[in-house]
Amino acid sequence: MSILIDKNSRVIVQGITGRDGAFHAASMREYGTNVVGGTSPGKGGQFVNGIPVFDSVEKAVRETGADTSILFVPARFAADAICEASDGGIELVVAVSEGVPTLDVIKSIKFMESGGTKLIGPNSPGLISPGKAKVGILPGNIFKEGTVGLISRSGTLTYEVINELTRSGFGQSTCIGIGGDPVVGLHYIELLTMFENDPQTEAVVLIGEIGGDAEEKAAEFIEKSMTKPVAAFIAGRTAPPGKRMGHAGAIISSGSGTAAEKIEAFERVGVPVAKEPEEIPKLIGVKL
Amino acid sequence: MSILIDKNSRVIVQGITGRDGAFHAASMREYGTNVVGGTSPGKGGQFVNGIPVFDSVEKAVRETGADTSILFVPARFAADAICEASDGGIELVVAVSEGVPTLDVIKSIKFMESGGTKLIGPNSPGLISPGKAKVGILPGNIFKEGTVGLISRSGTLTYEVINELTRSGFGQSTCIGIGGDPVVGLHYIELLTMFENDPQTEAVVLIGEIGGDAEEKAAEFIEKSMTKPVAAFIAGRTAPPGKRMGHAGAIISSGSGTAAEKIEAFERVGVPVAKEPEEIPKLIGVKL
Amino acid sequence: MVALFIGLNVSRTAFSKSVYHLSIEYKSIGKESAKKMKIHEYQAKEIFKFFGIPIPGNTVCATVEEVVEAYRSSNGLIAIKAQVLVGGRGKAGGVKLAKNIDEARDAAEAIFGMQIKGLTVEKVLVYNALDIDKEFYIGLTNDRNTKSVMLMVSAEGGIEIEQVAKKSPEKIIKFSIDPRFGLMDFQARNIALKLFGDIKIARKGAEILKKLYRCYVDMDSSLTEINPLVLTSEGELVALDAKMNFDDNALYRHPDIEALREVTPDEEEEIEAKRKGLSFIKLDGEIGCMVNGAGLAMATMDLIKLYGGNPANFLDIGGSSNPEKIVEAMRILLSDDNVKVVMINIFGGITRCDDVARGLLEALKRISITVPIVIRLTGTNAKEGKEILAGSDLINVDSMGEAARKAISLV
Amino acid sequence: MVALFIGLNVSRTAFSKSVYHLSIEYKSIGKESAKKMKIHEYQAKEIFKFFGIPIPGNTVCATVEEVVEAYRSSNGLIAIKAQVLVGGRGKAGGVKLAKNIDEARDAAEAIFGMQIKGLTVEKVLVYNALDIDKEFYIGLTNDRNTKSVMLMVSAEGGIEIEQVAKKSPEKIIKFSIDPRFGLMDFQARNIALKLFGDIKIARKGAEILKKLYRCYVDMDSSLTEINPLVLTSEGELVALDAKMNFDDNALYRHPDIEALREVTPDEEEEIEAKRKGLSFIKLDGEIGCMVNGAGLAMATMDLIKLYGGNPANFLDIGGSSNPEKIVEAMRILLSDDNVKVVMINIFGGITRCDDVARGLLEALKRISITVPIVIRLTGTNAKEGKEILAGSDLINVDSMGEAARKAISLV
Repeated sequence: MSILIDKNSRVIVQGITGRDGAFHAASMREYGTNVVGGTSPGKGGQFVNGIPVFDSVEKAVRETGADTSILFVPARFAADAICEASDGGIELVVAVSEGVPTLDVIKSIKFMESGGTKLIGPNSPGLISPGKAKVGILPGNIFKEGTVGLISRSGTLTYEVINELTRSGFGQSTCIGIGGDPVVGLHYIELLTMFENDPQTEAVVLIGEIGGDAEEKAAEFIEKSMTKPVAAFIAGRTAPPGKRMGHAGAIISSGSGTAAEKIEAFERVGVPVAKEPEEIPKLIGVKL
Repeated sequence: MSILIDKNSRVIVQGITGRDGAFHAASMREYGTNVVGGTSPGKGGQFVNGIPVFDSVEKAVRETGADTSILFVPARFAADAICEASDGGIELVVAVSEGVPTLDVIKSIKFMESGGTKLIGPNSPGLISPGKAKVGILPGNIFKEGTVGLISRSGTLTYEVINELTRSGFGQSTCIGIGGDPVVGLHYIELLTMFENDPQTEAVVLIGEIGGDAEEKAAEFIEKSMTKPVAAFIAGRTAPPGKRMGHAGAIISSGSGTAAEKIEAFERVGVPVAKEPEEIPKLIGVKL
Repeated sequence: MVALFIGLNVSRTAFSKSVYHLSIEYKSIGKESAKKMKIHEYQAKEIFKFFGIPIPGNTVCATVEEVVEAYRSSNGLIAIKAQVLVGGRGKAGGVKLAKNIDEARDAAEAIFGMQIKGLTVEKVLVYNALDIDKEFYIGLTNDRNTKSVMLMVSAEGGIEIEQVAKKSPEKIIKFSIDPRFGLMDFQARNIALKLFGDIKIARKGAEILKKLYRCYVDMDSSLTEINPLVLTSEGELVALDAKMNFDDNALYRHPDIEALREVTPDEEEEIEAKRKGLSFIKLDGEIGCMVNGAGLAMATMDLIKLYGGNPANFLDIGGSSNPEKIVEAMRILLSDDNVKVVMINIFGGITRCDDVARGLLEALKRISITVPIVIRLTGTNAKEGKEILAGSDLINVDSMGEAARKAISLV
Repeated sequence: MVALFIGLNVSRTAFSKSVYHLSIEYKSIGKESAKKMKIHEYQAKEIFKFFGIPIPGNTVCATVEEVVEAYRSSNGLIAIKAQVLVGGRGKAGGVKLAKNIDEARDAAEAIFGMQIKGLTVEKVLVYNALDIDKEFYIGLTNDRNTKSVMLMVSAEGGIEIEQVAKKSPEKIIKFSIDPRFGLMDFQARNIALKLFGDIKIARKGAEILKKLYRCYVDMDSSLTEINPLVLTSEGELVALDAKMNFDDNALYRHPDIEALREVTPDEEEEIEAKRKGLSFIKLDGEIGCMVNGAGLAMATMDLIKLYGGNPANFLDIGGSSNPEKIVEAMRILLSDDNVKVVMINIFGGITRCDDVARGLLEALKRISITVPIVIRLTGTNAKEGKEILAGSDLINVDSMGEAARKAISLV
């Protein structure tokens, strides 16, 4: 099993003729991902590393039966590319692009809603179901197939944690970087639900950061709806207080976004929180 | 049975404190319609002819369990009132207002889509399920409960036809004026489907007009999907050619919108078309 | 600082030499089209320009001398187009090219004062002719079936677009736009790629499509067309013609558009009637009609024709029953000398028959009426109405069929 | 004709006498807030004005004489507010009232040159004080949970709004706005009715809510607040304060807002670093950190603290592995004299360890480095990286825990 992607995922790369698009298309294919095509308006008919290029997502889906796409397009075109993917029939869109205006992200998420398309990102390193498929820029070699699901707001910190898991013998079912932007697609709760329903996954690691109250909301959800064990790590325990952000941020959140509050929320519902990445394998609650 | 409204419909009047709203609220109640309330921002708590007034549709629905609303608000506020009704949980909105900008109508229809609300109008005289309920401005006394469903783009012409039906002994299940504007909510096909599925309805009368190709589309639909007999009447057989309307209108329609084309489309699929209103009772295809 | 918040750019205009185009007539019918306000090509181009859609120069001239002057600042070949609020300008000789001053003067002299469908040409539009590679069609209109704004484009633009629509509908791309998102970048690009093929031209075309949609929506248009949009030999796309109609119901949001309204002589009566809450269209028969409701009014005309008569007009008194309106309706109706008999067909609903009757009595008092009047009153307060009219000369009948037959017999 | 297409009206401003208000501080944390550009109150009010949101007068003064002049054209009681890009102006004495020229002069002299959180007051905003009946709070921000723009309003506006949010959250109305439709009339009206009670004031309030949302979206704001929105004794609603932050990612669409950027001395280093693709925040410890990725950088700081050390900075070199960037990062890091040891923690992914190693060698060549450097390299091309650094003085370790412990031992 695994969630969101596996060996059957048919992946296209939006912006495949760009430097990053071409590089990661090849890298994903090397990992074993079924990369069936790419898009670049006006370059339909060309090939990039042997992968066929189409003018539009619609055409790419029609010709290749793609169900998953990953974007390597400049930030200011990313929201439109997300909408194109959704409109073209893609079921899962992974947006790596960094620096997408938040209101654009909000609009594209609303656009996707009617089509039922799922979004990972933007500003996400993507996701990987080890041994099956990688749709993202994560370094495939540190992952190992197994039973731990992982959800993270972070990039390299995720690799650090994965490294500790793999070193300790804990393989992973699927690992997802949800993206660090103020508004992103799939978040903790949607992904926790999927892991709860995934037979391969036996435990989940959640990597959070200071800011917002998503971790607190995840803790509430875990208490109510998760039967599988969850362990957490929060980055930013010692981060300095940031800049003034007005009253609105405080009013909208249940807390102030500090690590202490998040840790407290997790511990209150029985989710152990690691003090350092090394500690995580000890806390995940399943035996090897 | 009947379609869309019956004795159980719980109706509110949006704009009940206005002259038309107050008058027709009383007139509908007199007919037997279950008028449970009305709205007028800032006038919540008042009563109009004994009917309670609420500040918003949301409140009205919460307090009265309304599921149907009829608008008597000025044209420029009508689209917003339609959206408010949909957002407030109303299932059927009847817009009598004339002169609503078309792009406002388009937007409000898109807004309603997600909520699943149905719209009749704008620029509609409303609808009536004789003997059960009237939500509109139609003169109740000419109708008679029975088995003929009626759909019309017209107002007084409908009365003329109803009068002929009633005089000839054909009662009606439900009669709907869909409204004469360029874009309206429920149209022929949606309503034909409902009549096809309504046990009370045995035959349908469709009253069309020149312009557009809705009648042609209805004819196609009848051929494919209707088992119940349908008879039609088209107003404007001898209307003079109108003003130049650009190529777009011609391109968008399958035909040129003439009565001759519409009549031909109906007759081709076996729907008899009356030459004058008097003829309709003879054509409806069911026995008394 | 404020200047930046006005998010619209005025685009560059493209000038160059070449061919102009003619545009054919299309007749529509029915009551809806009457509700769509039209403006001149040069006015539509002014709006296009504001929304950043490339147009050729837009010099409007009102005299021959102004045209000659415009020629002098041209690049040597100009198009001169009559500006009247009807189509068929090309066919009527209202569009001409000029490649020197004498030709410019001759053309201007020929066009000014020309009658096109009863309208006198008072203004012409002059611009440098363009060197055209290809002509495209772009149109936007509200669509009843999809309940949305429909974008239509074709690579077979120009005068034959309707033939294309009939004979090769697959050559016209139709795209329904979701008003919640507008025409999105990828949609515009994908449509433009299909239309223009080349990605460089498609990118320019996509910009035009997006701007045209924005223009359509922001201006509450009911029809916006570019036919043709031309691809010049320099690879630029230019709106060679421009057509915009507006949703009358939304004109309250656009007072400056409303201010552009020009009433043709034919329309004056209709406009006057509209001001009084009446919907009036003059025809050429002998039976003056007065009916409540547009559908019933059309059905009444149909019935008259069916029985062999000829209606003199379409006159819908609408839904209210102000007696004063009835007086006005009678006045307008009888101002036509062709009218030999009047047929009144009222089905009372909102309109009360007694109000109509009172209005008629008042009209009989105030206007000298020499033709017979056949009246059919039914519905709300019909009995009261008939009683009011009991002592008058009006010929009372019971059904619309009877009314039509009686009226025809009295012509 | 063109003027009409600019669909925004500038509203009237309301003047009158009275009380001003103070606004409290709120400290936020984390990396997101650093990405939100701020502007001055008077600039936000200028934008409000453009969008038709009523503000009190907006006279900006840069000298005491200008303030005195502003007093002379006032109605006798003015508010003088320091314009600095931090909160807590009231508490710091940066907001004063004046009811005669002497008071105006004294207040201006006191405020100009005042230091508020390290910033010197160079401008003040002067307006006629208002006679206030009631204070409301209105805020808009992007919401992670609902993935939408959230409108928050409260009848308990003013300085205590956050206490209200904590103690009586039911007194704050939160409303998630669907970007496809914006804040619709009925929504704005229903929210305003709950907030203001009276329908007349609610209608004015609904207009302000709609305009504020339009302003928020059109300007790509990330936070827009009016606190307080005041109801004057004349029944007018006026935005007494104005706060706008902007989404840095969208500033390319708003060059005029970008042009308003003022860099505080504290931020200069951060901005300089950002220009080079680095994310840098200065702290006050002794261990200089260089990490790739913000999350890992935070985790590294946490680890140093956990083991009893003190980080000197947050430095994220991001995802690329340009060796030149590494040289710059070392330069910025070592410009802090407090730094006694450098800890480098790299988990190669996109970042290649060999590139980092090459950059470090280059830095060692170009910069005179006297402090010890502990380095942990793992991930993509770690082996190659370690080989490149084999001959150097850098202290190579295998895990981030080990790196932290080693660095602390060397302070």
